[in-house]
Amino acid sequence: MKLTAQDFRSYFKQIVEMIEEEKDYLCELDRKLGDGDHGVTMSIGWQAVNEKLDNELSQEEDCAKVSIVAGKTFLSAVGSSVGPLYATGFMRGAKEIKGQTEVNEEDLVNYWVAFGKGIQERGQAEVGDKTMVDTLEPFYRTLEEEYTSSRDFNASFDRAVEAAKAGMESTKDLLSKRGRSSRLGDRSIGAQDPGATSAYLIVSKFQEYIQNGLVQAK
Amino acid sequence: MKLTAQDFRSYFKQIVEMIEEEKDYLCELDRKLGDGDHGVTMSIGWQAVNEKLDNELSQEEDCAKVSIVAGKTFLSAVGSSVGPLYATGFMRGAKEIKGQTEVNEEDLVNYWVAFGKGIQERGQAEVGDKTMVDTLEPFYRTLEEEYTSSRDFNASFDRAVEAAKAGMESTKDLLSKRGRSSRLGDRSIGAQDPGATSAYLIVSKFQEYIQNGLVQAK
Amino acid sequence: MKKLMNDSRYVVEEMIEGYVKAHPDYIRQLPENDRSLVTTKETREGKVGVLIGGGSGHEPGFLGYVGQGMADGVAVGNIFASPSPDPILEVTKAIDKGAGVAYLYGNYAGDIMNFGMAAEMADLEEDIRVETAIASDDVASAPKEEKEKRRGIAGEFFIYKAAGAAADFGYDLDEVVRVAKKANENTRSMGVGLSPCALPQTGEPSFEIGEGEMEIGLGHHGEPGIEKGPLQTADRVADRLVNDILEDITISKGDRVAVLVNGLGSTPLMEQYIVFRRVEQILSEKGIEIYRSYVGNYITSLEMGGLSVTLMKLDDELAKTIDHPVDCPMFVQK
Amino acid sequence: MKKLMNDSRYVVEEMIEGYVKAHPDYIRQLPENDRSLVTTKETREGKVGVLIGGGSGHEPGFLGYVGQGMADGVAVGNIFASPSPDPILEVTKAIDKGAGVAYLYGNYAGDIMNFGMAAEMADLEEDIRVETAIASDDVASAPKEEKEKRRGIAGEFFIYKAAGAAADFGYDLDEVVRVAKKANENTRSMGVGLSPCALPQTGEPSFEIGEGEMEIGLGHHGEPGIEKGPLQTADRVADRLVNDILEDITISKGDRVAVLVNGLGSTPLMEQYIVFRRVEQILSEKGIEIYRSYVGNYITSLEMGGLSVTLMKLDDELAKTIDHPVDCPMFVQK
Ligand SMILES: Nc1ncnc2c1ncn2[C@@H]1O[C@H](COP(=O)(O)OP(=O)(O)O)[C@@H](O)[C@H]1O
Ligand SMILES: Nc1ncnc2c1ncn2[C@@H]1O[C@H](COP(=O)(O)OP(=O)(O)O)[C@@H](O)[C@H]1O
Ligand SMILES: [Mg+2]
Ligand SMILES: [Mg+2]
Ligand SMILES: [Mg+2]
Ligand SMILES: [Mg+2]
Repeated sequence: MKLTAQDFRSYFKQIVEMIEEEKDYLCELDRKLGDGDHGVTMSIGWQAVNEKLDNELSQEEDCAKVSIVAGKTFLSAVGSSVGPLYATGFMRGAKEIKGQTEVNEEDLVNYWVAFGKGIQERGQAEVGDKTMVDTLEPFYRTLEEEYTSSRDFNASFDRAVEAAKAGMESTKDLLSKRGRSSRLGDRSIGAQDPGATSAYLIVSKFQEYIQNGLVQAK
Repeated sequence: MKLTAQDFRSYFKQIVEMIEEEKDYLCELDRKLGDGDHGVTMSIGWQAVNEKLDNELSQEEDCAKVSIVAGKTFLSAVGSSVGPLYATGFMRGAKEIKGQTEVNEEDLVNYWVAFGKGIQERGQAEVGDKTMVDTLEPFYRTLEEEYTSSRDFNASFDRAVEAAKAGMESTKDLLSKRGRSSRLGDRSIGAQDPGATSAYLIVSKFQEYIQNGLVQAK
Repeated sequence: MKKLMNDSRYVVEEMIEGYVKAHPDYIRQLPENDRSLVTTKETREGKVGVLIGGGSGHEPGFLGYVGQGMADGVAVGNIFASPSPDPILEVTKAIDKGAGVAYLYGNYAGDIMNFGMAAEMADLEEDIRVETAIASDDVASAPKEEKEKRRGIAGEFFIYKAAGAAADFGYDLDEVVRVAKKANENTRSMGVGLSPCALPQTGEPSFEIGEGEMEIGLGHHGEPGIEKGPLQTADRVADRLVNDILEDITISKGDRVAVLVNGLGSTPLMEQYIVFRRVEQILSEKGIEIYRSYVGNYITSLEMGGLSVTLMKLDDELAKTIDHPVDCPMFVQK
Repeated sequence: MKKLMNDSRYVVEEMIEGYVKAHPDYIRQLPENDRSLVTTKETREGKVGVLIGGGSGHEPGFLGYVGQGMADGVAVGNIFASPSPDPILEVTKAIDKGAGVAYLYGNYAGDIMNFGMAAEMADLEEDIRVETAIASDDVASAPKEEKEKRRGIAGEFFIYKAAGAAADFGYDLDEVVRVAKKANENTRSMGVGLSPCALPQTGEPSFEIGEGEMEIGLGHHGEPGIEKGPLQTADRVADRLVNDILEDITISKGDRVAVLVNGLGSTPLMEQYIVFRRVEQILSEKGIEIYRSYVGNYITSLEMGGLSVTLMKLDDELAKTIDHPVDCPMFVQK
């Protein structure tokens, strides 16, 4: 399997659509733990990305460029907590595929591992802090391990998304330690972290993309 | 029938009680037409009067003095529209019974006529303007006329209160021309004027007082 | 509606107590009457005293506007109720420095009677000359031909500002009142209500309004307006308010105005500035120059939702009064 | 909840547009980024630039505090969301006059990341020295031992005031930041929430609260507090807030404090002054001197109901910064 810049665009377009659908749900999660804006923020950010995809990026052939511009655009449009986090993710991922018009499966593993590690480095959160890192660390670790041993990208990505899901769900039972909800103490227990949820949505959307025969270049 | 200062005190005490009961109703009427405070204002004013009745006025034998202090106290405590209006009423009434420790029926007619005329002079309102004058002008006119011809105070007062009631009720169908509700135009039609209502309550309370054998000096 | 208060009977007393304690350098209560507040910076000998007042519940109106460049004293009424003549008279005595006192208040039956009685008493009992200017800026409250019947709403702020400056310039009483009346003549306001307030004593909403509704022309005590309808966009609301004002007073290309967008209590500044944005667009399209803008909660109605727009047409004299510095506890202008 | 707005997506843009149009003498938008606002009174050569910022929805915080004696520029985020590094960097470039720039903002994950990235970019790409002071005044948001984890709430106002004055005094960057950090060390706040606000985009109440309930320790974005309970009297609420503050910081007899009673949006000034009244009683019983008081909506949360109390313990240096005059569109002090 190989992906082109067009695939990145299509995948990002699907995130745009998904976020519009999940916006209210993400806000609701954030109202329980924080300031209630996570869905709004994600929507603002991805709408801005969408605009770039349709214009500046519409003819772009460099996969890395698409990811970099998406990250920067998202950051400019939203700021907030997730701006620097996701932007760093997409930019660090891009670094692994610099200048490439096509990326192969190994590249994609590197892309997603760098994505997760970048976010972790930016936010300095650890697993158990009740953030998106609870989704992303198990996700990228599983992906890396599984792919190293099996060399089967699709199967590895399935496992990684499963791990992401378990990580996301684990945030329900955690006490917040980072971000706006960290002062809630016991009252944070029982609510699923919004960022952990959006991170899961993003990686599982990629799974859907590569598995539903949507990929343009094989 | 003769009234002493003690009767004035008792009658005023009954107004105090009545206003507490009617407070919410008077506010509700005022919310429809004005700023919703008429019951609150009446309560503040009469509570202040009550305090004077229990203290400064408790041994006062001069009927006029009781009425004057009640009026002034009410005014100081409330300001508002009804402060000057009712205060003027009670003070002008008092002028008619200056220095008297007892008042007879003729005095009482003069008292109530001066009360009504005083309010009308202070507010410069006319019948039909949708104010307390719609209650008070028919009230004092009827009292004066009936008493002049019949010399029966109780019967005349009954008629006067009937006229007051009809006047009060007529405000429902009037367009506001004075006070806060005067800008409502058509929307004021259908709502009974709060001041017309409290004025009716005050005069009908007097009727009750003199007819229920409550009067102390006969 | 929830209130942070103690006994609802003493909200005004406790507010005043807090106010005086918070700004002891600015304001003091007269020993003669605790509803009489005057500036601590003694009114200058020979300066006209400027007296404002009205019901409580409009904070920062009116007690917040006592200080240098605005009022010398204020008489504070119960919530939405005119003060009685006593505190008005006491303030009058305290701020008269031989040049007389100008009374400024809104056009409400209660205020007219109470301030009127106080003015008579000042004349008869104290030999103090009092002249009065009554604010009647709310275009929604009576037709054009009956301007003198209109309510005073947020435009009162401009009238205080104009008269306060005039007094500070050293104008005599007639001149101060002339300027105040001119300010009133040149000032038009109109408001929109989105949600009611509640008196602390009753807790009942002052008016009823549906989830998606607004009330155009609402009075600033919750008096019903001229029209209830579906809530519109900020731009359409601004269009309506400015339009009704400009139909009422001729303001032409090249004229200068002072603009006040006044929040009624619970409407965020964000929304007020969004409305201002449109007001500015309309005026600049018409070539009307905005000389100075005020946006914020200047005269409120407890926690009412909504706002009003006020325009004051300026001549050179009024422009000068608008520029004059002010130093009050709740309003400072350099 | 009803809002006077046009398209909910553009509320921040339209607010800024209105704001800049309302106060053209005070504030201008940088051509490089429309979320970058700076004072029109050019920052003096050699003066440290003071940069503030954070999410919108807190008006007059933060954009209202740009002007003489306070901040030189502000980066404006979306509602309740940190600005991104771009507008921060642009403001930094515009207000650096060779003496570096002090970043002042509240302790939120988003702000720390975005301002942190901007500071790095200023250093690497622009060779501008940036130092940072982060406000963490909310005692309800973390235990005493972890003060650095606390949220910044209304106390940010004092920190801006202190740093703005220090910069105006001609202090160098390290000194300005030292003063800001000292102000933060000496400042404690705690709030109570009575009713929620709603984001324009969702219209949903930010938190749930029963008819007769209050939430002690609420964050100023609607973040849940430490305790929900029945609504108490103003005096009991003030007791609770001041008590928790005084358990957290030692303020002794004879010490001086600046006091801020800050309304969150829809709580009338009347109630704020009633609460101030009790705060003053408690402090004066303890022999603590109130050096200066501020009561009003200084840092809000859209139309949230409730307020907070802030005390800043003063030494001579901080007292001097509190006295320093300020001239901003939404806050003026003579
Ligand atoms: N330091 C951090 N590291 C990783 N993720 C974080 C960190 N701080 C916050 N987050 C994530 O950000 C999410 C909140 O995002 P959002 O609501 O958009 O921003 P904000 O908190 O600024 O309102 C949280 O649910 C959490 O997953
Ligand atoms: N000029 C007037 N003459 C007679 N009555 C008046 C006049 N103005 C107002 N009122 C009466 O006052 C009543 C309102 O009283 P209240 O609500 O206590 O005062 P406010 O109008 O100051 O809130 C009206 O219902 C009306 O009957
Ligand atoms: Mg959030
Ligand atoms: Mg009334
Ligand atoms: Mg009233
Ligand atoms: Mg946020």
